[in-house]
Amino acid sequence: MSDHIVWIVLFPLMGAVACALSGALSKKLCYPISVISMIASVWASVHTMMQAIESPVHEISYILGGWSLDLFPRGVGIEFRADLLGALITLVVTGVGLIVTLYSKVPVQRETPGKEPMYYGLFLLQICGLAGIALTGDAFNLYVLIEVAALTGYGLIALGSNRAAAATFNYVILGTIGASLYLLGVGYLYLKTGTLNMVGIREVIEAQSLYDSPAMQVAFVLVLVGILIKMAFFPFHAWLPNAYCHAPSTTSCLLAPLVTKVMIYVMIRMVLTVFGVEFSFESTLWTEVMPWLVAVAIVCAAVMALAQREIKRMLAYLIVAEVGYMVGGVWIYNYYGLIGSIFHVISDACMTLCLFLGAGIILEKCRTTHFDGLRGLFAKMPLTMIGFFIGGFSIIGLPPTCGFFSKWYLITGGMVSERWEYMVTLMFSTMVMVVLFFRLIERIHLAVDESGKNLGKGHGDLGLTEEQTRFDEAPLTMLVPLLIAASIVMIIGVYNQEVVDQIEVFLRAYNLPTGVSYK
Amino acid sequence: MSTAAVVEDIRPLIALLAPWAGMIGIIWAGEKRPNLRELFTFIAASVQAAVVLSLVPIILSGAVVEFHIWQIFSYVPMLLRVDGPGLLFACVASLLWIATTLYAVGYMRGLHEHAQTRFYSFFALSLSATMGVAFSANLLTIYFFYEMLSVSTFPLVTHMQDKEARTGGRTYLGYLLFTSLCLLLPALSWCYVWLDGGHLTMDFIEDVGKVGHFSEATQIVLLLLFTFGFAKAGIMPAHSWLPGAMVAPTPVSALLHAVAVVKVGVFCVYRVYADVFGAEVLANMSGEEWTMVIASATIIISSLVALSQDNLKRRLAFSTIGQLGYIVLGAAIATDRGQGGAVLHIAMHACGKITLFFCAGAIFVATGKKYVSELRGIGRKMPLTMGAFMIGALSVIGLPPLGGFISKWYLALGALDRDAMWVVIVLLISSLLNVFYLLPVAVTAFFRTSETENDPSFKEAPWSCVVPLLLTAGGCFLLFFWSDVLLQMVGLNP
Amino acid sequence: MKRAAFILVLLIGLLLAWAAKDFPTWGDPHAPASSSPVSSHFISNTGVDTEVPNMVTAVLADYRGFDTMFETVVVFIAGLAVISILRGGPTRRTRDREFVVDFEPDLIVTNTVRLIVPVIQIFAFYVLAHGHVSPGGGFQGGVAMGASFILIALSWDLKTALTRFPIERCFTVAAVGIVIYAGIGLLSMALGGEFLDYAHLAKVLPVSPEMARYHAMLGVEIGVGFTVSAIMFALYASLSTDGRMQDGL
Amino acid sequence: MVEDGSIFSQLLVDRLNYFIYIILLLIGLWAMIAKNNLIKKLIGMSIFQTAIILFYVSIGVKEGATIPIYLPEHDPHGSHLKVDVNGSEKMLPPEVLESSLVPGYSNPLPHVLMLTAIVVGVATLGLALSVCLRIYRGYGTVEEDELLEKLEREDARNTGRPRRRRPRRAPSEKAVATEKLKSGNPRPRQSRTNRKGAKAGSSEGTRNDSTKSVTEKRKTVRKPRKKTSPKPKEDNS
Repeated sequence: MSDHIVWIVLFPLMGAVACALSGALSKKLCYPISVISMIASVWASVHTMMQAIESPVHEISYILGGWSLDLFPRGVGIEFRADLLGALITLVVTGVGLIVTLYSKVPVQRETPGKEPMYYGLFLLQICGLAGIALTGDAFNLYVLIEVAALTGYGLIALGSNRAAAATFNYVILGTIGASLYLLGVGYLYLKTGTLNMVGIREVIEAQSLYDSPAMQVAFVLVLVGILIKMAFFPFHAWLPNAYCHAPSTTSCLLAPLVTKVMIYVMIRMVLTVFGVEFSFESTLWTEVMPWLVAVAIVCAAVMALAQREIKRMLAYLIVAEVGYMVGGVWIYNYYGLIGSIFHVISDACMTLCLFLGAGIILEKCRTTHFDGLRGLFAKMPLTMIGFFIGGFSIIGLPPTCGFFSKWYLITGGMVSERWEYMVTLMFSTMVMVVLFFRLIERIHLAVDESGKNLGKGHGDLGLTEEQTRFDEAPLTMLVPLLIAASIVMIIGVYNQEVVDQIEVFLRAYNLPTGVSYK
Repeated sequence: MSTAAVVEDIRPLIALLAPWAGMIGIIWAGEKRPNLRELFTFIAASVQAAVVLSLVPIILSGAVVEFHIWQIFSYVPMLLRVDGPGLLFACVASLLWIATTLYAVGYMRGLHEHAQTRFYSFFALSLSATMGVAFSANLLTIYFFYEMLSVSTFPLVTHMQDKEARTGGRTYLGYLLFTSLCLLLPALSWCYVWLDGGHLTMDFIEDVGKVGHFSEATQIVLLLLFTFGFAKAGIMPAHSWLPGAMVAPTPVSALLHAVAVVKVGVFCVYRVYADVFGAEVLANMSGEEWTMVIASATIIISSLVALSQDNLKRRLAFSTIGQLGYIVLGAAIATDRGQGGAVLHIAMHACGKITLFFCAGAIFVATGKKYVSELRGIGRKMPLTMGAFMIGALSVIGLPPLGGFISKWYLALGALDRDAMWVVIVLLISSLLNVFYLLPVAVTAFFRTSETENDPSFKEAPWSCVVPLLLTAGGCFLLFFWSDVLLQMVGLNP
Repeated sequence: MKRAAFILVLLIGLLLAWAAKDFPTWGDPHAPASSSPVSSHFISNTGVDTEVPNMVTAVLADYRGFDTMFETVVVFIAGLAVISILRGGPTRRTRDREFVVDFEPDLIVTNTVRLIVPVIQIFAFYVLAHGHVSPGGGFQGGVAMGASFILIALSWDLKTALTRFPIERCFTVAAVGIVIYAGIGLLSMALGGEFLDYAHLAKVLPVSPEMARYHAMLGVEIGVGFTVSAIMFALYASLSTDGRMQDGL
Repeated sequence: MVEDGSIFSQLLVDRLNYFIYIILLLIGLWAMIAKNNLIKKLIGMSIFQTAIILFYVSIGVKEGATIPIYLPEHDPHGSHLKVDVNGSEKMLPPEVLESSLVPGYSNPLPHVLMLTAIVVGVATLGLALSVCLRIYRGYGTVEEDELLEKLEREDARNTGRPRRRRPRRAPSEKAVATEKLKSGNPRPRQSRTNRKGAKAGSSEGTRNDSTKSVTEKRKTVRKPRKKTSPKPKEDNS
């Protein structure tokens, strides 16, 4: 049976309910419950992935409620569809979720004492929502799941300090606008096609050739803008840096790698599956306009990242820049760009996870993530720093981390489409990231301070106190997830071909231009 | 070459992994057991050198050794292949690593340096990356090891951890990562995608000259991207990281910035010229002379700059830039003898220049002096060191019976094969400039009298510093007399 | 800033108006949405599939039951989030008094409410249970039920209401609601169907598959009602007291 | 595209529902973007969502159709007892509604969708209100400009820099003076005299690094107090 696909969502859901119920008994139960339900969810998503690979059409369809799909256009029941893309993203979501769950024990106790049941409840529901987004085949169900993810996100962020609550308000407003625009767009789609099933909508668009209909064009704009707001694409990014920066550290570890990436997945899904390649790329002006917007977005986000003096805030702007990469990868409109975009979704989730876990550990041990607090941390926490740097190298795009390979495909895509503006900004932001991370490395390894002065006498004397150089690693529940994440970054890099193969199988179903030389 | 017999062998991988194993041992031994730690370095270096040397007979018999590690992309494997030029480079690097290790022990202990464990670990890592470059069989593989080398040498360059080190490290990484990420990566991606008939592996044997299918303009752009992209080759204007990197401890300057890192750069450039574009394509390219002009300009300008440097290590650094120009020039000449001469020059210059760096370091350890003007009369106190310096200088200048002569001879022959008389003139002028900036150092040391002649602190450096430099100075002679083996390795008949 | 916002809003309006030109006219029975096979299927087959006369209920709880489950989860999330956002944390001392209302419960009001509340609650059950044949259902019933508790809190004070329905119990009840919903889905899965495929419940219920759907929908609606009523009250209780659960309105 | 009269008839007569929804949507959007009070923003959000709900529900309307609940004659449940042709009553299984009867019922799907959307809207509103309360608790205001000002001040004060002072080399005389000032008044914002001292210090020509950074920080703290209106676009959550 292909029941696994629905278990992916159900395990976290049941875990969340169990956490809420167990709060009355003992707050200590929440952590093990969360871990167990996440392990089960990962197990289910691995199974789903295997089934999707093995199935002849490379996708699994599961109609909730057992309704038939015979109708044209389909759409009577709600469908869960795991094609290879959805299965991959689900695997990423649950995997990242599991790692963050493992990590959460110490910081949750410290940052939100007494609220563990609610925290873990929201936390698991967040993963549930995100995994559901990756799996659902119904445009309206997607809206509901987006709201599940969004509301849990608001809650998880606002749980922290008053400052976090203030940051959340913007997120609520912008997030609601984004989701509502998406809902409106789906309404337009429904109005014109009469179904809500994603494949059904495309079937109708193709059958009735609705390519030039103004309503469909506006529906596309609404859906796209809604998703762009939710993914913090540059002009709409205002909610992201503050929200991620002031959120409790576990929250930012979960949200930062997943939320924006899953939204990019939604965009790819909308572009390819719902509207179809012909509508999205060839009957709108977006293909011409978007790469330029992306170029502006990447440059602005990168420059803003340069101005930050705090790790979490810097990383938040990096995410905005990375969102630009991925959106650009889609809109340069070719086979390689899309491979790069999808692969970057996966690899960026892993490396952002790595960086945020590292930042969380720094916050836990040093009580600050400001650059000035990092002097000579390498002596104190070498393993953490190695994990953090692996994430950083991956963001820069050094082989053999996974960041290199996704960047490789993005660059290739840009070349094939001759989108030089995208290429140049990609290079520019790569250099910005080199600066960002080697600036951190200077702080951490060379122990220089803001003014560039070395406070010690040189020759090994870095002006650090005994306390600062004593080996003092984070607790194992935090360190091990970080190292797992770092090794995943490397493993995905080394075995990138296994992942790319699946993406290629997925993309071959769509008629994408492949450039000059593709066989 | 494409008909050469292929031998599957794991030995290249062993040469690659020996430093990793050594690094684990080094970290395990740590600061508390320095002797054990340095023993591990020795063992790793010796194993590497032994493995590399054991490959020599196979290569001399005309075969190549291959080892497939993993598949980078479905269409590009990470393939190790040992051929003549690669093996020559590997031999030089691994043998000189042994000498450098010996030297480093004396140097680091003599100066009571901090964080020696880190130093030895990353040193080993760099050598692994160097082996990887030497043994790479295609462009992407070479790129991987190239980047690994950039990152793993950063802690070595910034070893002093002070402001100067920070500046040096910034320049170093800034240049290397900018060029490799912004110039090299697009060029690579261009090569892999835009070749007609699907993906190529850009293999150094199978796909030589396939870039000839591009338009002329594209070819020139690619050639320039590669030439400047491999910024480790120090072609002007992408050279200024090298003098900056001289803040590193002398063993690092010696091995990495005279042998491993810069030679990796020129070796990559050589691979691009000889095994990606190939002599045929280059000969038919109309804009190709410009690369020769750039290389020549680099040679002359850097020699002139070297004349004005008073800091001995900086002077040597600019000398290195000039000598790297020779190699790029040789590769760009695109004749068999020119390119052979380029590879030979990697070995010859390495041996000579490392001697000079060792001497500079030995002087610093013994007397604390860094500037040429301070060296008056030092030759009488440190005759062995300065004698070796003399030999090294003469080898770099290119006088027989020292190694440097052979390579310059073949470079000149290659230029004549192409009827490029002006290249020969450039070579002559630059040799003359070499004389002007290297010999005065020795002359000052031996023939000028110092004001502080009776300073008792002037003595020879510790034996572990002196022995390696004597060995490498001897190596300069040996390279001259064994040049026929080397010539055979690079595929030239003596 | 405001002018820019105004222009932006106007532009969006123009865009939407331009799109509206392409829409079918109001009430057009041949509009794609109204005439689509999906919609016709709901109208013509609900009776056969589920025997529920109210198509909205059938579509809500059965055809699109998965949406509704997550909708319930959204309500649950709102409760969790509001409580956890407001609970604890430093309060502004000077403003504490704003929430304190000093009054005696009014005799007339309390007595009227005493009479009304049972009626409201019975009506809530009616709305919930009768949702199959008339407008109504779990959400509506749940909201009415929650309103009855809010009415108690308004006429006496929050403490009185909280003694009848403590905030911890709110969460238990809300969670139980979801457990009921998901449990029915899981049960149908355990009986060999797909998730939320109620027809398979006929294997354990002494009715036909169609009636099994009918009854399962009732169960599902009850679950929704649990969650909604509990969370509505919990929302009111925490929002009106700034999370301190005392001295509220 | 825009002939005389046609735009009116198209928008205001044939598609009045869409016209109204657009107006409502714009009102809501305007309130969300331009209103200064957070609660008003939330009201705008509600209007915005209501507009969308109106849009959806109006999709479901069919002319001449009744609500999507089976009329008694079509009721599948309860009235299975049907009179046969022969006059005998029989239990009949429910039947598929004839296609000619389908236009008689309005489309149930938009109603279902909007039930969900309403609930989501309520949940969002509740959550947003709690966030507002939390903001009010922390900052004592729900006016956006005041809030931004306070947030900016807080961020300037609380840059996340580690608090511990590093050992310095022998400080110059002026640095010592400012150190004294600082130790007397640990927080610059609390005391007026301290700020004056810092100002005096800043007017002098030569300063030590530490003095400079301190005065600069105070300046940034001071700025927003002078005027009430500056509204930074960036960083305004």
